[in-house]
Amino acid sequence: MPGVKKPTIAVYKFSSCDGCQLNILNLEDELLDLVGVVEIAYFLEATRAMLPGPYDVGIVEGSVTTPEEIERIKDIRSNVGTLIALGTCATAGGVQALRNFADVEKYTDLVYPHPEFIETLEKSHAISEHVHVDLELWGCPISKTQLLEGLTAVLQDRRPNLPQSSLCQECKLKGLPCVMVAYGMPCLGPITKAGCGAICPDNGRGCYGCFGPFINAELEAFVPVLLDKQRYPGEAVHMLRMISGNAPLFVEAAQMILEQEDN
Amino acid sequence: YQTVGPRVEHKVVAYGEIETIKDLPQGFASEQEKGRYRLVKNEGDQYFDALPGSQNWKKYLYPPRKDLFFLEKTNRHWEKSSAPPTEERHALVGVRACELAGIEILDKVFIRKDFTDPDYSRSRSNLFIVSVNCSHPDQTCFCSSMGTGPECQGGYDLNLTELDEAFIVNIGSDAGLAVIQQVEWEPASAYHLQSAQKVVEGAKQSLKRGIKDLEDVPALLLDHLEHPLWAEVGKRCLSCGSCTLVCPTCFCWDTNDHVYITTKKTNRERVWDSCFNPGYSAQAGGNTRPSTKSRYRQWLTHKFGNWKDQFGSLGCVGCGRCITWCPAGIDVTEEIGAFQEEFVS
Amino acid sequence: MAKQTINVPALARVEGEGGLYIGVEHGEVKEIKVNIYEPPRFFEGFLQGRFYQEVPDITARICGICPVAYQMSSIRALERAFGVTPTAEATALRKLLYYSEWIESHVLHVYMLQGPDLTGHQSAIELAGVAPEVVASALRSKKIGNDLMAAVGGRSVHPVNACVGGWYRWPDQEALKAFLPDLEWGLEHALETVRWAATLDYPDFEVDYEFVALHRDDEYAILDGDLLSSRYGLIQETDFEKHFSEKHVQHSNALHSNSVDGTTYLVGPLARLNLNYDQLSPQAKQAAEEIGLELPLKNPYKGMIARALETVEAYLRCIELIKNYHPEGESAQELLLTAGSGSAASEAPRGTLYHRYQIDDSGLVEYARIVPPTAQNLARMEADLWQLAPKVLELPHEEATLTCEHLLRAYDPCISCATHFLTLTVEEL
Amino acid sequence: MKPKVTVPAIAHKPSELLDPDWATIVEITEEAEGISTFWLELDDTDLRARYRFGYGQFNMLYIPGFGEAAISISSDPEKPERIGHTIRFVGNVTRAISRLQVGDQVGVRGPFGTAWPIEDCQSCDLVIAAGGIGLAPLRPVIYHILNHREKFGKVTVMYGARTPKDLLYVEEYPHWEENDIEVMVTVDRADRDWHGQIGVVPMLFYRSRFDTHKTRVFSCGPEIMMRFVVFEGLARHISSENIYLSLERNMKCGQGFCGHCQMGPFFICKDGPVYRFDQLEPYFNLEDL
Ligand SMILES: Cc1cc2nc3c(=O)[nH]c(=O)nc-3n(C[C@H](O)[C@H](O)[C@H](O)COP(=O)(O)OP(=O)(O)OC[C@H]3O[C@@H](n4cnc5c(N)ncnc54)[C@H](O)[C@@H]3O)c2cc1C
Ligand code: SF4
Ligand code: SF4
Ligand code: SF4
Repeated sequence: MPGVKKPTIAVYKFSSCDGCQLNILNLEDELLDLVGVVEIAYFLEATRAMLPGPYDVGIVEGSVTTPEEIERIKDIRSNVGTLIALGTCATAGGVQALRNFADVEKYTDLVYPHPEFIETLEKSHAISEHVHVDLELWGCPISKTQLLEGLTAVLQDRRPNLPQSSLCQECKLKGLPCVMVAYGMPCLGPITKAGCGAICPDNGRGCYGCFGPFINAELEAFVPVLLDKQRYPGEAVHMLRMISGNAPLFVEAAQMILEQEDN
Repeated sequence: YQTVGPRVEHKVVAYGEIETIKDLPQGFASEQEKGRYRLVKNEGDQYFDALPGSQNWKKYLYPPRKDLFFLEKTNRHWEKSSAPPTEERHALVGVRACELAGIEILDKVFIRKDFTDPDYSRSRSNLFIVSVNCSHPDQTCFCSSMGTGPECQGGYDLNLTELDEAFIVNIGSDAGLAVIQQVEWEPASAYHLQSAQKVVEGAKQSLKRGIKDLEDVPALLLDHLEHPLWAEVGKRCLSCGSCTLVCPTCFCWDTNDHVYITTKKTNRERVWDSCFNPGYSAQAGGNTRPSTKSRYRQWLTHKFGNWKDQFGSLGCVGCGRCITWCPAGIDVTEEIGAFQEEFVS
Repeated sequence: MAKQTINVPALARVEGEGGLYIGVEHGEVKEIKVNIYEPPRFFEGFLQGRFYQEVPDITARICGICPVAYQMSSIRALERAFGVTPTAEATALRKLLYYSEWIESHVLHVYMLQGPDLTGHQSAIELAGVAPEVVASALRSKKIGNDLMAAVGGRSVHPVNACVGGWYRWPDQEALKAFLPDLEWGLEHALETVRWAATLDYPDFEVDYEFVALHRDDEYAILDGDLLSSRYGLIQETDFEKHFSEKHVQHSNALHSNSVDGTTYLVGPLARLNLNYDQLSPQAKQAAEEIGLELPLKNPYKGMIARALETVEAYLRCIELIKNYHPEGESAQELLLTAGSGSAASEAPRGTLYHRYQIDDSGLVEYARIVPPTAQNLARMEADLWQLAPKVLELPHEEATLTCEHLLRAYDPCISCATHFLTLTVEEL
Repeated sequence: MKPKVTVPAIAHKPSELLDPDWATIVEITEEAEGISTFWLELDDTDLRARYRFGYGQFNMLYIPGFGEAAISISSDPEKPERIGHTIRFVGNVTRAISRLQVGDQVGVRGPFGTAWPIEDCQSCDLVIAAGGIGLAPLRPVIYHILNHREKFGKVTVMYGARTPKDLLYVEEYPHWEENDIEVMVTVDRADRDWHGQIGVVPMLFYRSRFDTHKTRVFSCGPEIMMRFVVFEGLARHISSENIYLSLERNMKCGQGFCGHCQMGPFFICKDGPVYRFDQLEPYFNLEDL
């Protein structure tokens, strides 16, 4: 669709920390070129000017955690051509999905003196649990290069080529020693998708999976390897239930460990 | 020459630029087992006791990433500018016997009658190799059964054998000779030669792992491509690709097309790939190698089977990296052993 | 011109989801609400039962613009719980990471969030159409802050290298030294920004604030220090909760903080500048003198100038910290797991950020308390609006609305942080 | 391991690693739903004059910003200055090509791979069994037969596609028939005005007689179809050395470097794509090889 009219981009914020949206503004080298090829029609954090919809591309950061947000995401879906779920909050519910594994009522009284003011969902949902998502950009925060690749692919009307290998590939491309092999540390690398540049292993610590599950993650083979490297009871489940804790494959892996521990 | 050699980085022996002998991992030894590598201080002050970690010399000949060419669009035509050719001349210090064999195998892959990779052949001809005979092979090494070590037989400019207080130097080429002539040296005494021989013998004896009847292995594997043993190892493998990415002889690569947001600038990049990656065999009709079992089978049957048909020798040099650096502790010699147990004995 | 209600359902150029409502009847301001409808995420809830070393990674996710602030406050509070004092080298590196976050956050605010209000544009992008080189150099300065954070912490948003006890790994000395030329350029750009900010046409509005900020005698406080209030003087950092309490206001998702005597107070760059001016580096003070800065600076809109000066300070300190960076020995200390509790505050770009944790004897979090800067400023923002609104209602409606919005933007509110996150349920009064 | 019978590669032009030559689209023929033939002429006139390709060889077509795709040459090897590529629009590169017009540039590398041994099949009977886009790499063989009809015996084209709208080169069938080439066409799913055969290509074997020793079978299409074509051929005692298939695999270089196209010992791009079936026999029916 590289037609004459510049495609319109709308950026929406749901329940999130704003770090992925900020990474749009962190495209310092490309921002001025970006606004040359696309029309930023709605981006509350960057501009007060709001053009009316519908928009060609809707970028949604954050997860769905309130009844109001369920309505809002459906409305957005009907108002945009391509819907991009930006960041692991949008693609898997984010760190706030940790509530999904606990009783949310307990949280509300704990933190707020007037809990009755609170109206929130039992769980933190990924955008794709409510509407069809055209492109998922995982990561907490997203990788700027993947965002550019996603937008460029929309401009060129092609499937974006995002890294699909396990994080271990990125570790090896950088010549890094595997932290599991060299330091005996637990690392989610083998079941996590590449994309961050293996910055945790590069800093001598295990990956905690913020780019979400590797498409060919072999859980039966991986769980014993992870448990073998565990440094305190429950570390493996903690690592799995972290940023991408609500992603189905990570939920399943954590379940496998808990069931093993029960019997 | 840019001198590169072993140095301690991130608590393992990596290969990087070295200026003086002080950069070498002196007084270190390495302990390797399946899925485990540790660098330990030891009392000795040997320079080459510690064996390399996951890195290998391949990155100087066939780098993990390489820009191929750049394009910029003016009206309807693309102007192409090639990436600057690699001009660096590397002097590799501390090349192990198995690594020499690894380089020779890569030569057969990248320098061929029908086509030659220009960058590889340029970097290769710019190499000055100072190899070293291994004095303390680790548990995961099996170079002797692959006929590649622990003693360097040739293909080096200079070869070292490290004794307690001296290095025995074998000259492998005129270039090597020219270098040695600029250094004080003395002819090796009989005693020196004898202790060098003892070092090499000692290394040979200490090799634990190995593969018996190597010449029967290709047929053994290729005649049983549907055996349940493949499914069994497929259940233990993570499909993470670390084995292929640490292996000194793996050569598969993929291309990335980077496009600038204006869609008016693009460049092609070549990057290491692995037969364990999901997109490796993707096709319109579906993936031709969808399961981890099929991918592990491709890895093992290529290294220890089809490689011989394609390039005239097996694809493994017995360096043991894939055994050490496999997070799941899967060992190629044991997997082959399982087939031998099933069919040979 | 009949004075009408000002209603801004969604505030632009602020971080997070918030709205502004000023109810006007018969020309009188009846009601003012800064509506925070950012959904709640219950951080203090799910921190319970987590291992202490996970806290910096989890709390970073409270705010994408100032994750380092959350990591530093949580790390120092936890180190206090274990009775561990960080090494000088580890502390210096923490300040380097923190100052680079100030650079990134302040340059973002000055040029892209509040700047457009003062140059009469809807956004920095629109400003770029008119003055591309201004925006281009602002982006370059912001990039230096981001790249330096990545070099020290692995990435700029949610860095991965800082840990309780020090650092997972010492960053490479050469890689940091390579930043010095950029930092010299950035310093010049920051000085230029101070001069530019001084020339801008700010609304004429002053408030008698109680300023609160961390204070140290030997440096412009960022990582630690004692609490200093312009009204109550020095307060022990660990007495934060005795002095400031949070009350839960019906229309807001964030808890409103105020002083123990019920009055409201201000944290952030304006507060820091007024309280810690003497601790600024000489060159920063000289820049202030050159623009004829007079303290106390009580105009919230002029927080821009405070941020510009703090960017100068940040660049100066980054240059100095990199030049003295000589890592040796272990990057992190071994911690013995002992039950305990600890609290600490640090100066996030937007103001004082307070954390308290209770740890059991196997290192798991029993209790977590987090008081973000914007929560502390919310009550103060509404108080400012009560003072501002009557004056601006004389202006045409659009201009009045913009001036009020501009005031909230001047606070650089970080609403995602402030709210610990609740949903707004508005009841008709 | 049985000796590999390599079919000679013709006019293989070595070039820098993945360095394309530029060609311009001179004509576009819509063939079927989502399939068109793009006629290219190499910009470098000297290269255009020297360029040759074999029956069934392929080029790597490069679209800047999208990548490369292996596409067979579907035009007449005896008219090599105009290179025809019949392309089905499935992914990034092919859909990018679908948006190009006459006058636009395409990067070309090649030709690569082995060719159908048509010149060794004089006085043989020929069965050309193709499925879907698989007819594209076989059309050069048909051109050869048309140019030298007298050299060949009975020639049967068995061609199938999903629906009538997907059939390739329909307007050329009468010309083929005029030159004594029996054209048998079938579809998986018919539409209202389809009166022809319905069913799979291998089923067409039942409507023909074969002189087993003189018959050569050339087949290209989905692997499941080729498997049954081989089955029907062997069942009629056509030897596996007289059956040739053209295979498809993920390809990134076309020169046996990138490793992606391996099947057993073969680099499909270099040792294939055209194989004599006896070479493939040990590997062809193995799952996920
Ligand atoms: C020897 C040979 C000759 C050929 N001749 C022709 C011909 O004459 N005409 C013709 O039309 N085609 C031909 N093909 C097929 C053509 O090469 C493929 O269809 C090619 O993939 C098209 O490239 P593309 O970029 O359009 O598709 P791609 O973008 O590569 O995608 C192709 C398919 O693979 C899937 N895919 C690709 N990458 C991934 C990934 N990483 N993860 C998941 N799925 C993925 C896509 O979903 C799609 O279904 C030939 C192939 C070979 C090997
Ligand atoms: S450190 Fe983690 S990501 Fe890197 S190779 Fe090891 S397991 Fe894989
Ligand atoms: S297969 Fe394993 S042992 Fe053989 S060369 Fe490769 S990494 Fe070394
Ligand atoms: S064998 Fe080991 S290193 Fe190789 S892919 Fe499987 S788990 Fe990874």
